[in-house]
Amino acid sequence: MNPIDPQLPPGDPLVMLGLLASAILFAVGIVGFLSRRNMITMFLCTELMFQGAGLAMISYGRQHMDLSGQVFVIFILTVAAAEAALALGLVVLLYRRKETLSAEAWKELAES
Amino acid sequence: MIAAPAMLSSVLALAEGPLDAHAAPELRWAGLALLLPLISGVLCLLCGWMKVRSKLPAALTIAALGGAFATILRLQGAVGETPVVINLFDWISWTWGDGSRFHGFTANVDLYIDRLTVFWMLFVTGLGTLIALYASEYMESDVGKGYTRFFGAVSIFLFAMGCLVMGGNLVMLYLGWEGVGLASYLLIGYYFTKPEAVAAAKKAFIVNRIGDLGLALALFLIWQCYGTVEYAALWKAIEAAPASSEWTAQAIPWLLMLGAFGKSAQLPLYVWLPDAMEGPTPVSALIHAATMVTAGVYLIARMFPLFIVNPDALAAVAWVGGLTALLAATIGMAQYDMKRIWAYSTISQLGYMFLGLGVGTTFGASYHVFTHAFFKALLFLTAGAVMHGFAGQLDIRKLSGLLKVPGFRLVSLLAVLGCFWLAAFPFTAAFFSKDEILVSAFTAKDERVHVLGWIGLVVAALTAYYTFRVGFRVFFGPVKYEPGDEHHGHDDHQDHGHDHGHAHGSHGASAAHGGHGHHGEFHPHGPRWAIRVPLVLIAVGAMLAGWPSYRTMLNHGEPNWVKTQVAQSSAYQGVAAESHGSHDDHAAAPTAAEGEHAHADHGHLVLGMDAHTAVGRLGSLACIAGILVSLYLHLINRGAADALRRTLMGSIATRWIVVGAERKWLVDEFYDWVIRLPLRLVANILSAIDELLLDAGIVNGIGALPAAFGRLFRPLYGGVVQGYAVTMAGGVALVAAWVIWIWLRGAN
Amino acid sequence: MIPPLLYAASAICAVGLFLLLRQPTGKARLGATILGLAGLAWLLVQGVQASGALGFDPRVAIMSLAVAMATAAAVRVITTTRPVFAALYFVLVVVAGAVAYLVMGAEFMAFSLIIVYAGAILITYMFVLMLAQQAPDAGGPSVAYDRVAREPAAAVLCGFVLLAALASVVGDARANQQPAAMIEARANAAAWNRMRGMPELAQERITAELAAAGKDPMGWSPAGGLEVAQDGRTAMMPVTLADGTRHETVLKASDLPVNSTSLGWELVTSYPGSLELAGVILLMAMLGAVVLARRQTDMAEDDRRAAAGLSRTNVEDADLAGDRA
Amino acid sequence: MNLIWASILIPVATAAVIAVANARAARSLAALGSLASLGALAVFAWQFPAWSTGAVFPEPCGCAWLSSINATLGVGFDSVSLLLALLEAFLIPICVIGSWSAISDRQREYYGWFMLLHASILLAFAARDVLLFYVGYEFTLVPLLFIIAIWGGPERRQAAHKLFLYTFLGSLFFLGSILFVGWQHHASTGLWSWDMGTLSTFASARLPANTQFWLFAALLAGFAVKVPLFPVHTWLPLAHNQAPTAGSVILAGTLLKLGTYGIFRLALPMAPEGGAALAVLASVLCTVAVVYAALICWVQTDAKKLVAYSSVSHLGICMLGLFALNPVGAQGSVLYMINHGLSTGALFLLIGMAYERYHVKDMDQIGGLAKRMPVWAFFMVFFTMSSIGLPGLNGFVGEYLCLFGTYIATADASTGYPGLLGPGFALVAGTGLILGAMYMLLLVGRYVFGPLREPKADGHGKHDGSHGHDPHGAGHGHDEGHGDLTGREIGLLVPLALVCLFIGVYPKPMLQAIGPVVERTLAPYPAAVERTLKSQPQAAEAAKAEPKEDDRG
Repeated sequence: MNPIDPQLPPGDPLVMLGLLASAILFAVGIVGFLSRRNMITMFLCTELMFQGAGLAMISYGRQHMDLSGQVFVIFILTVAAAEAALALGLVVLLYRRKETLSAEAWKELAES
Repeated sequence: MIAAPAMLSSVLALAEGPLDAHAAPELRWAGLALLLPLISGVLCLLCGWMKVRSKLPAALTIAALGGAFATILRLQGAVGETPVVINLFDWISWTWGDGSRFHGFTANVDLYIDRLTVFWMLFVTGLGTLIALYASEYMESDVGKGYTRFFGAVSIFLFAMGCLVMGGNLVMLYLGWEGVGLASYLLIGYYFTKPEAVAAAKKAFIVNRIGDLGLALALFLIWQCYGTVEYAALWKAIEAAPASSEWTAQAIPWLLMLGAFGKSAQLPLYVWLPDAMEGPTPVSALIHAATMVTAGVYLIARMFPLFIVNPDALAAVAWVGGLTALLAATIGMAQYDMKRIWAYSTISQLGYMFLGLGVGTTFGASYHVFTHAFFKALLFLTAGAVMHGFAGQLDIRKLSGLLKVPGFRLVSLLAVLGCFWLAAFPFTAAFFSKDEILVSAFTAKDERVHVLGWIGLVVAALTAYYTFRVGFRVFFGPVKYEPGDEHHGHDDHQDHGHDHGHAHGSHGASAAHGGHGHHGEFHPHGPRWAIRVPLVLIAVGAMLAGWPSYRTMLNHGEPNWVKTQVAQSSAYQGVAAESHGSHDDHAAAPTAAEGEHAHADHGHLVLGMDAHTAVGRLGSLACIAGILVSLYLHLINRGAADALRRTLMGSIATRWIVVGAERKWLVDEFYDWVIRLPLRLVANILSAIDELLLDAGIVNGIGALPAAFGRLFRPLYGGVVQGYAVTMAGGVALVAAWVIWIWLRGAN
Repeated sequence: MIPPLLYAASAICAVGLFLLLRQPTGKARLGATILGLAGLAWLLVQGVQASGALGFDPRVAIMSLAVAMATAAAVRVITTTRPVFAALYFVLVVVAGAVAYLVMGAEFMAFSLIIVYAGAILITYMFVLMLAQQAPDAGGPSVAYDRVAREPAAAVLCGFVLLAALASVVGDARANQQPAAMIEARANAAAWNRMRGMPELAQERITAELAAAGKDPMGWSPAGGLEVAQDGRTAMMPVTLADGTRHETVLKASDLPVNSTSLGWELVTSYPGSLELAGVILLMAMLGAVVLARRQTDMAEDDRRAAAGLSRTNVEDADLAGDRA
Repeated sequence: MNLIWASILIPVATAAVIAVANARAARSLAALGSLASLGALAVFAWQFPAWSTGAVFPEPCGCAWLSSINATLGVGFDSVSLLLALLEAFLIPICVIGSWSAISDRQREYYGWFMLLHASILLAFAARDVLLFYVGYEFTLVPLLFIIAIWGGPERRQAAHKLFLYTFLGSLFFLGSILFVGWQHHASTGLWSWDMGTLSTFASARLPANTQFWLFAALLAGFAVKVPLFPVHTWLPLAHNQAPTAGSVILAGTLLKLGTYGIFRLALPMAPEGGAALAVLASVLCTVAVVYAALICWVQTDAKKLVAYSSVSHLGICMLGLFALNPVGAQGSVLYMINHGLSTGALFLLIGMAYERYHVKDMDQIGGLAKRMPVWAFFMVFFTMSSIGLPGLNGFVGEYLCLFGTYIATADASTGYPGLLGPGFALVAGTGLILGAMYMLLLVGRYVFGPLREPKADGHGKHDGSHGHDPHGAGHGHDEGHGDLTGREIGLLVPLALVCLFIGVYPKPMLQAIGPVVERTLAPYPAAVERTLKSQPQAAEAAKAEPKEDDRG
C-alpha cells in the first residue's frame, strides 16, 4: 500500500514532521549514548531519547485526537526526573570513587 | 506368588544325580573327592578369619586330601569299563527354541568317571596328600602368618584339579583349568612382598590365559560343530560324524593344543614355569612338577578323538613336544639353581609327554606323566629339604657332599635315587615310560615324526648329564656348603628375607657371605618326620610306578596296568584304527593287543633292530653316557667343567652356546622385546590418544565450541557500559528493521 | 513516501553525523554539517510530501524550523566535547521540542516541558557538572578521555538503522490515517463526554445564556445528561433552574474545555492509578538519591581510597598496629 | 504395583526427612531408607510370578500422567528389569553405609541426593512408559552431578560438568527417537501411546526398514554414551576418578547399566531391521573398546582410573554379546550387566576403603597393602578374580556366554538365530581376557602385593584437597587409618562376595529367569538378520562359499 496514494485522505504534515523528529532525536540519542564517554553526556543522551519518545507521544496523540498521548508525556517527565535524580546521584558516587567521569573507568563487568 | 520360593528351593536341592543302573554304588561318593578339598579350603578361610596360630590348617588339609585319596582308591576298585556320569547339580544350562540340538547349552557340574579320570586323580590326590604333609613341616616358620593361606590355596588347587580331571564337560574342565591357575597364582606369589614372586605369579597367570583363550575358543568351536560340550554326548556325536572337513572341526585340535601348551609349559608358552619356582618348594613339587602341568597332557589325552582325525595337529604336538624337550634340556644343562634345573627338566619331560601324544601313544604319555609325577616330586621335595636346611641355598656350586652331612643322609639318598629315575636309568620306571614314547616315535605311521625319536634319544643323554650334574655336585664329593641368605627354618627367623633385596635362588650375591665364613655359626638342621615320611613314601611310589612294566616284562602278555586304565577311556578312541597299532588293535582288548605286540613292530626297524630292542639299548646307552660325562666333569674332576666352560667361552664360534644356554636362549628377553614392549608402547600411545586426542581434543573441543563462539563476541563485552549498549541498540535496531521489512513486504 | 528514498535520506544524515562525530575542523566540518542538514531537509520534505497535504501552512513551516533546530541542537549535544555546552544545547532541544508541542496543540505539555526539563532537570545536571569537575577548567574545556567519539561507526549504524526503521512507520501513519471527520467525531464525542463529567465548565456559557434570557444566571443546577447533536459539533445540556423549570442550553465546540483542563480531567479520571504510581516513583527516586549520597559520606577516607583502588594513606595506623604487636 | 511405588517413593520420603532432620541422623536415616526400599523390592521379587515366563508384571496401569498425550505412570517389571532393579536396591545400602566414614561434610545433602539418585534409577528400571523411563533415566544426572561436584576429587567440577553435558547430549538423541516413535504411532493409529510394549510392537512391525535403521542409529547413539561405547567413553574415567567412592560404585554398578538396559529394552525391540543392519558396526566399536580400553588400563598408575577404564573394556564385551543377536550372547550380556555391577562396584568400594586410609590412589606411591590389610587384600583378590572371569565366580558366566554368543553368531542358522559376527569378533574380544588378566593382575601385583610402599606423610600431607574428608577423620587417621578393614566394611563386602559366589556357582535360576525375556526381545531378529544377510549378497556368499575365512571377522 503506497502511503502517497491520492485516494487516501490527506494526512497531517505536523504529525509526519513530529514523528520524523522523534525518530531523529531518538536515533541521535542512541548514537550519542554509544559514542560518548562522559557519563553526564551519556545521561543527557538518554534525555534526548526521552525527548524523542515524548514527541512521538504528542504526534500520535494529535493524529488520533486523543489526550492519552499527552498524559503519557507527563509520565515520561516523571520518569525522566526520577532517573535524573538517581542517575546523577550515581554519577556523583562513581565520580568520587575514581575521580573521573569516564564510563570506561568501570570495567568490572568484563570477563577476566 | 510362590515362584521365588520354588526357585530358591531348587537352588538348595543338590540332588544326587541319576546313576547308570550298572554303576557301582561307591560312585555315588565320587563327589567327595571334590567336596573334601573344598571344605578344607573353606575351613582354612575360616582359620584365617579366626587368626588361628597353629598347624590346624595343615591338619585339616591333610585330612581332607587324604579323604579324597581314599575316595579315589575306592573308585579305582569300582569303576567299570564304561564311563559313568554323575550329576551333582545344574550349573549353566538352558535351552531356547524347541530345545533340540544346537538350541540349548548345557554345562552342568557333572563328574565323568572313567578309568583315565581315576588314574589321574589317583596320583594327584595321593601326591597332594603327601606333599601337604611335607609342607606342614616345611612351612612351619609361617605358622600364624601365611600358613592358612598356603593350605587354603593348596585345597583350592586340589579342588580345581579335581574339577579339571573329573569334570563331565569342557566347561567344568575350564573351571578347573582356571582354578588351578588361580591356585598357582596364589602360591607362586605366596611371598607376596617379594617383587620377583609377584611378577612370576602374574607371568604365570597371564601366559596361561593365552592358552586359556585357545581352550575357550576350542570349547565354542566344539559346541558349534557337535552341539554339545559334554564328554558323553560329544563322543557319541564324534562317532556319528567322525571327520568333518569343515575348517571349524579342523581348527579344534589346534586351539586345544594352545591351551595345553600354556598349562603344560610347552613352546612357545613355557616361559612361566621356571619363574614359578619363586613359590614355596612343596608348591613347585605339587603344582609345577607333578600335577597341574600335566593338565595339558590330560586335556589332549581326553580329547584324543578330536586329534586323531587331524594328523597335522598330531604332528605339531609331537614336534612341539620334541623341540621343547630339547630346548629345555639345553637350558637345564647350564643353570646353577637346583630348583630351576628341575623346572627345566620338568619342561623337558613334559616335552616327552607331548611327543608321546603327538605320535599317538596316549598310554606312553600318561605313563610318563605317572612316573614323572613321583620322581619329580621327589626331586623337588629333596631340593626343598636341602633348601630348608641350608637357609635357602640352592646354588649347586655352593653345596657339596651332602650325603655325608648328618641329618641329610636320607634326603640325599632319595635325591640320588630320584636322579636315577629322571635320567631314565635302565629298568627304572621312567625308562619304561620313555621307552614307550620313543618306540612310538620311531614307529609312527606319520614318517615326519620319526626324526623326533632321535631327538628324544639325544635329550635322554642330555637329561642324564644335567641330572647327575646336580646329583654329583651336591650330594657327592667333599663336604662343603655355605648357607643361603634366607634365615629360613630358623627359630629366630623374622621376616622371610623379603626385605633382602633378592630371591633365595639368586646366587651371585650370596657369595659375598664368603666360603666357610658362616660355617662356624651355621648348623644345617635336618628334616624331621613330616618331611622324611612323605619323601620315603614318594620314593616307594616312584619305584612302584615301574611295577606295571615289570609285571608285563616278567609275565609276557599281561597287560600293563596303566594301559588298561588309559585304554578304557576316550584317550584310546580311534587310536587303534589310526595309529600304526604297535600296542593294540582294539582299545577294549589290550590283552590281545599285547600279544600281537611283536608282529605290529614288523617293518619298523631302527638300526636294523626291532624298535623296542633298539630303543631300549640306545636309551640305556644315552643314559649311561650322560652319567659318565657328568661323573667326570662334576665329581672326579670338577675343575674340568669350569675349564670346559672357559674354553667354550673363549672362542667366538662356541661362545654363543654357553651364553645362550645360561641365559635361557634369551627367550624371555625376546618376548619382552617383541611382544611386551611394543604392546606397552601401543598402550601408552593409545592412552595418550585417549586423553589428548579423544578427550582433550575432540570432546573438550566440541565442548569448547560454544565458548569459542561466545568469545567471538567478547570484544563487545569489554565491561564498558557502551559495549553492552551497542549490542542492545543494535539488536533492537535489527529487530525493528526486520519487523518493518516484513510489514513492508506484506503491505506492498 | 517511498522507503528507498527515505532510507537514502537517512543514510545521508548518518554519513553527516558520522563525519561530525569524528570532530572535524574547518571546511570538513562545514561540509559535514551541510551534508547532514541536507539529508535532514530531504527527510523532512519527504515527510511533508508524504502527508499528502496541499498548500502552504505556516504551522508546517514553524514545525519544520523547530524540528530542524531540535535536530541540530541534538547533534551538537552529542558532538560537543564540553559537557556544559552539551547541557546547554540540550536546553535548546527542549525549547525546540516545546515549540513543536505548541504547534501540535499540546500547550500544557509544552510549558511543562520547559519548566520541568529546562528548569529542573537540566539544572540538576549543571549542579552535577559543577560537583564532578573540580578541575580549574571545570565545565569549560573538553576532557581528554572524551575528545574522540568511541566506536562512532557502530553507534551511527545502530542509530540509523533504527532511524530508518522508525521513519518507515511514519509512512504507516498516513496509510492508517482515518478520515478526518471520523477522527473529529470521535474526539468531539470524547470531549463532550468530559463535559458531561464536569458541567461546571459550561457555566460561563449557561450564565451568559441565562442572563441574556433574563433569568437568574446563578440559580441553576445541572439536570444531568448531555445530548450530543447528530453531527457531534453541538450538544444540548439540560439544566434545572431555581424555579424548578428545565432549560436546555446549546453548547458549541468553542465551549469545550481547553487543553490543560481536559488533560487534567483525563489524567484524573482515566489514569488515577498511574498517577499515584508516578508519585511513588518520584518519592522513591528522592529516597534513593538520599541513600546514594549518604553512603558516600559514611565511608572513611581510607575505605574510599581502597574502593578506588588507591593505596592507603594512613601509614601511622600500620605503625601503631606494629607497635601494639 | 504398590510395592514398586513403595520402593521408589521410600527413598524420596527419606530424602525429604533427611532434609529436615538432624545432620547426625542423616546417615542412619539414609541407611534405613535404602534398606526399606530394598525390603519392599525384595518382597515384590519374592512374590513375582513371572520369573519364568518373561512377561511383565504387573500389567502397567493406565494411570494418567500427562493425559493430553496419554503418558502414564505405568510401572512394571519383567525378570530382566527386576534383576537390575534388585542389583540397584542391593548396592545402595552398601553405598550408603560405605559412605559413613568417607563423608563427613554436608551429610544431609549427600544422603539426600543419594536417596534421590536411588529413586530415579529404580524408576527408570521400573518404568514401562517410555516418557517415564526418560524421566528416571535423565533425573539420575542431577543427583550425580551434585554428588560428584561437591564430594568428589580435586577435578570434581570438570568431571561433573563433563558427565552431565556429555550424557545429556546423548539422551537428547534418545528422547528425540522416542518422541518420533510416539508421534509416528499417533500419526498412524490416531492414538497416543508411550507404553514400551505397544511402541515396540508398532515400530518393529510398521516402520519401514530405512526408518528403523535411523531409529536404531539414534537410539544407539543416545545409549552408547551412557554405556559407554568406544569413541564416546571419555567422560567415564574422569567421572569415576573424581567421584566419591559411593558415587563410583553406583555409577559403575547401575548407572552405566541404564545404557545397556536402554539398548536391550528399547533399541533392539523397536528397530529390529536397524539392529540387524547396524549390529556389525556396533560390534566393531565394542571390539575396539575391549582391546583399546584394556591396553589403556594396562598403563594406568591410578588404581581408580584403571578400574574405570576396565569398565569400558568390560562393557564392550557385554554389548558385543547383545549384538550377537542370539539368546546365548544376550543372556550373557544381561548377566554381565549384573556381574559387572557387583564386581566393579566392589572394586571401587575396596579402592575407596584404601583411599580413606591413605588418601592416595597412585600406585607409584602406594603398594603392597596386603601386608597392612590382609582382609582387604583377600577381598581385593577375590573381586579381581571375579572381574577377570574366573570360573566359579560371577564374572565367568556372563563373560563366556557373551563371547560364546559372539562366536556362534554366524550366518549359519542351525541355532535358529543367524548372526552377523562370528569367530573373528570372538577372537579379538577374547584377547580382552588376556589383557584383562594383565591389567587386573598389574593392579593386584602393585597395589595389593609387592613390597609395602606407603606415602610418607599420611593423611594430613597427602590430602589432595578434596572435600568430604573431615579434618577430624584425618586426625585419628594415624592410629586407625592404616588398620585393616573394620567390621562395618567387612559387613559391606561379605554380601557382595556371597552374591558373586552364588551367581558363579549356581547361575541357573538367573539364566532361566532371563531366558524367556531374551527370547521375546530377540524374536524378530532371525528374520531381520536373514534379510540383512540377503541384502549383502557378496558377504553372504562369501560366508557360504568360503567358510574357511570368516571375512566379517
